[in-house]
Amino acid sequence: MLERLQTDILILGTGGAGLFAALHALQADPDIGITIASKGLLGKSGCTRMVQGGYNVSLIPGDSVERHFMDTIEGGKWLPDQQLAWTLVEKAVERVRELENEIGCFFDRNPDGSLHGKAFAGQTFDRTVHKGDLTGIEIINRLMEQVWARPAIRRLEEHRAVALIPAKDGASVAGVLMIDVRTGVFRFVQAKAVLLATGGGPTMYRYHTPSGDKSMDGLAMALRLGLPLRDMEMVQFHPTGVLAGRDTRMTGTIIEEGLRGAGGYLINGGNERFMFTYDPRGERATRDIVSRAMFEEMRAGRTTKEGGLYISMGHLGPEKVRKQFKGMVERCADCGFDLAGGLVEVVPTAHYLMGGVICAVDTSTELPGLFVAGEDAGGMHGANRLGGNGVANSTVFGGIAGDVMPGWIRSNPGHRAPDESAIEAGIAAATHPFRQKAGDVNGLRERLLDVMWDDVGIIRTADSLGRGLAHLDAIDGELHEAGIADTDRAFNLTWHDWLNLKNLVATSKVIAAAAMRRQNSRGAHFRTDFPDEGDLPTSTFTMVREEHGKLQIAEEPVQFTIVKPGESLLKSKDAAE
Amino acid sequence: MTPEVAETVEVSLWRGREDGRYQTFTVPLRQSQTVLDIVTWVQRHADPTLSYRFACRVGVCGSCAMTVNGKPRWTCRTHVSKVVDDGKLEIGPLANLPVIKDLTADMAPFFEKWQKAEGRFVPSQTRADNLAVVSPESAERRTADAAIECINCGVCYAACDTVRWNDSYMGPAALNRAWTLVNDVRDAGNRSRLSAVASDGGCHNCHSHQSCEQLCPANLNPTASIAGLKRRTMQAYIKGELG
Amino acid sequence: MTGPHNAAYRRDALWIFAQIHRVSGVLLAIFLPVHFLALGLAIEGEARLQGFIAWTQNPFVKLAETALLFTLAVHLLGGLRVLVIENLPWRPQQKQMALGAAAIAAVVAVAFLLSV
Amino acid sequence: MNVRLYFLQRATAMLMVPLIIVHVVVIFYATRRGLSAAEILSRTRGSLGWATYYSLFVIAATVHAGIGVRTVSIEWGGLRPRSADAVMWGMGFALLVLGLRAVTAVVLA
Ligand SMILES: Cc1cc2nc3c(=O)[nH]c(=O)nc-3n(C[C@H](O)[C@H](O)[C@H](O)COP(=O)(O)OP(=O)(O)OC[C@H]3O[C@@H](n4cnc5c(N)ncnc54)[C@H](O)[C@@H]3O)c2cc1C
Ligand code: HEM
Ligand code: SF4
Ligand code: F3S
Ligand code: FES
Repeated sequence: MLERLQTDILILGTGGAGLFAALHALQADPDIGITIASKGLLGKSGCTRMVQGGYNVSLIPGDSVERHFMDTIEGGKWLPDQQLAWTLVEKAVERVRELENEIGCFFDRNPDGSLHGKAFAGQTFDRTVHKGDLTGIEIINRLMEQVWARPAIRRLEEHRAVALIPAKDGASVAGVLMIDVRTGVFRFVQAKAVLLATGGGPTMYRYHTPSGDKSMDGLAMALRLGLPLRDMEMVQFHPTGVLAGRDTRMTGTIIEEGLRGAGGYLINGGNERFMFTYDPRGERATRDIVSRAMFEEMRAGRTTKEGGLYISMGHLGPEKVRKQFKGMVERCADCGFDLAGGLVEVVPTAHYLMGGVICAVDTSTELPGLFVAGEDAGGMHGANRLGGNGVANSTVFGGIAGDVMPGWIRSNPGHRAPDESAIEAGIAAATHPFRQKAGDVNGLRERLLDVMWDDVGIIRTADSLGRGLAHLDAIDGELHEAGIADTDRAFNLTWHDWLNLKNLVATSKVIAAAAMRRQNSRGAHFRTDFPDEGDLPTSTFTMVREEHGKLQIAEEPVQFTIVKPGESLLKSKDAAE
Repeated sequence: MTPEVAETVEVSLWRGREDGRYQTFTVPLRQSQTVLDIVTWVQRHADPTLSYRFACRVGVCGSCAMTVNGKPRWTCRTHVSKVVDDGKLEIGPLANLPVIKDLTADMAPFFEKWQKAEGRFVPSQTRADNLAVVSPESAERRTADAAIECINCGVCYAACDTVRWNDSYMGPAALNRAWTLVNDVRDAGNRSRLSAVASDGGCHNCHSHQSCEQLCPANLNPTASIAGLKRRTMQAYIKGELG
Repeated sequence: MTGPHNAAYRRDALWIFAQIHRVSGVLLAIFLPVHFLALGLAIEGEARLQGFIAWTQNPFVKLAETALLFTLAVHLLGGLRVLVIENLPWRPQQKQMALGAAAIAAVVAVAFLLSV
Repeated sequence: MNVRLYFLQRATAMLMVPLIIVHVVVIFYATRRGLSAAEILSRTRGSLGWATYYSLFVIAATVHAGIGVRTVSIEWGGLRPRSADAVMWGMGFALLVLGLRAVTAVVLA
């Protein structure tokens, strides 16, 4: 059964990008029909809500947009698209003012009442604006309230997009095929413009931080439509995720970096501190170095019984730890660990995907009518994302998409007839498992998690990547055979697990292929067979697209339109900090 | 010390819509295991059709609340040993909301009431302006801060008898949010907000049962926030400021 | 109870006290008109009122009256709890307050019972 | 329940606190010496002070209990607000009439 709906603008995702797009589109044209859809509940799914650290913006006296820009470019190892990065840092200023003054976020202040900025790794200025350590809740709750307050914005909660549907002539997008999760019914939403803001989400790794609803759906859909993805080898790992053992959802979620900063020890299964054998800064080394060192320890088998390592805070005095890291101590206690006085098992954990759909500064993509923003979009961060640039990215570009789409519709009026065969194919693909013999979807997920962790993870080589790609093909094949009983499609999580896996496998292949292609080590991408960063002035980024079911990989030169390697926008006086 | 736990736990899960029934499963216990893990285990290993909702899995999204052995809880942050009773768990959807299926409740009424309480910021400035200077030590800011970290999980709403008894009652979370806005010096909507929370479904229905305050997983105190609203609206009423 | 929501939660001191407050209010609301009716008998003369009062010396009636005074005391103190929460700054010792109030109510009622 | 009803209910509750304490003390005092009609009436008959005192109490109790019963009939009785209003007025009317009659009786008798 297929139900049909029509709207002017369809937004996929209710994170920072999606919610901002809806509000801005309505501001740009109060008469336009806007529909916002989310795989989970509005504003309650996705990662923007999970932001702890905060939001990078150059709003604090002494800082500058140029400085924020240079930090972003250097953090991204000269791979970011400079126009996108510039837009990000420049617009962030206006966006934070908007968040405070119009949306209602109430960020933390200095004692004198001015905005407080905290230090965040990799930046030369303390510019991270925050609300305690639950910044994401403040941002999303306020955005969500504003969207709920505007009934003109139609909400499709628990609606999962399964395919972007092109127009009959293939020249533009015509709408999106969705599953109403609550009923299991298919719904085609025809739209003049579509925003892809499903937030990426590298959850194909054994240990990962993002929200459980994210499974790279947006990127997988874009890939199937033939759109190019860039920087897909760039997966950021966070050094300390909780390890709570088998069958636990909390495994992989973040243990605050501040713990290491405050003097916490990382300890291996043999009860030894090991970080100093890798870096003179010990536990205080940067995220990528700590993650790699931990991975090495684990690979060498010096692990805890669950296969991880320990973080230990007790030597700082349990009372002090309990006070300073109250939230973290409580969280650990809820999964049975005593962070203040005992040992907590930790592992590095996949956190953020720098790669995404290629887009212009106005968020438009190669396909007319399709726009992309937030973690689904690629190019802003290059090889590494600064902590605090993630939520800036989604809110800045989500807002831009909302500004731009009404205008685009005005110059491209009218709904376009969808390619009906694409709708049928989409339904056939999504219902495929119902026609197969019952299979072991969970077993396949476990295998995927392991393959990506072991072979396409923190440390890569041509061998491991080759092995990974072969495994991924095998898993894909078996998944295709793995069936689900077609008893009740309403809120059928196992069906959605299958669909999630399908998308995760498809994008995992892209990650592996891009990683194979990049023969150097930059930022989040590290290859033991090519440990050097390569020549900066001739830097390239990877670009992958799917053609006739095969991945095509290209390397594109980075355009240094604003600043070249070796140069800086800061006068040397400023650059010296 | 973690107490010695049995190897398995008997779990009764609500199945179906409003007119469903409880179904029992035997689930292996693990050392680090939350109620959400139990439910997940059932879906993955015992009955693939089981429906439930979660997202963040660390207590920030407020998607995973369910009724666990009679009390509403955030399941992703509730360790099994904390709630298991005599080797048993009974898990149902959140109370005071329509059931969608199995363990999922429809949260729309909860958010509609959030809007009825005018739980949304009304700007007094625009993005062109600088940020307001607000001392972190001011009484208003501290009052707002004390109540702001709500994850809209609906636990308090499900725990409140007044919500159960009175359809029109806005409930603790919505009123708690309204209270933070009343204390937000930047907000321009308080005249109409105070009238809204002083109207028929508003703060005056609260009997200070304090179930909200006792069960809120974020350790907020809606009872105190509502009491604040009662006082503030009363002052406004006496001064004739309510529309 | 069947149904998806087994409403077995919140049966602690605070909750029970709130329910007692309500029940006592309703009981008072039922009793008060009766009480007024009795006093109203005075219109018909001192003798009728005296007859009525004599009847109240019956131990059963006395017990009932004691119960009602107890009810009034409970309701008053429960009401004070609500008024305190609503009007004074937040205090964490709610439970103790509720139990204390219940104890005072009991003392008042017992004192009454002993004194008559 | 809205702010007006709330205000009236809480204000009358606060008012009744001293009134009831006085009343209870008087009952103690009275019953100590054995309750008799003559005794009650000798105290109240013709006293403007007691007349005011009891009238105030009757009015406060009327308002307070009327609103209280309204709330309970909605929350426990499942009544619509409109029907609950009727209960409130009915209750109020009964209390007021019976109460003022009693006051008249003990004061004028
Ligand atoms: C634990 C954690 C901490 C973080 N901390 C920080 C930080 O301190 N600072 C910072 O800048 N960044 C941080 N980030 C990164 C930041 O959260 C993200 O970069 C950013 O919020 C992404 O926003 P988004 O709008 O693109 O996607 P999200 O907020 O992830 O939203 C995605 C939305 O799309 C929906 N969706 C997904 N698939 C579908 C589908 N198929 N159909 C329909 N809807 C779909 C989801 O349900 C969700 O509503 C953190 C991330 C995590 C996980
Ligand atoms: C000193 C005297 C009294 C005080 C301090 C007092 C206080 C209160 C308060 C604060 C409430 C509101 C409770 C809530 O909303 O949860 C209430 C309710 C009520 N009161 Fe009283 N009251 C007093 C006397 C009386 C008397 C004499 C009667 C009866 C005639 C009465 C009948 C009721 C009723 C029926 C309710 C409604 C119960 C409810 O809403 O739960 N009260 N009282
Ligand atoms: S007040 Fe507490 S219990 Fe209620 S919705 Fe907010 S976080 Fe949940
Ligand atoms: S439980 Fe309900 S009655 Fe009031 S104090 Fe909380 S809202
Ligand atoms: S899953 Fe987000 S709060 Fe439990």
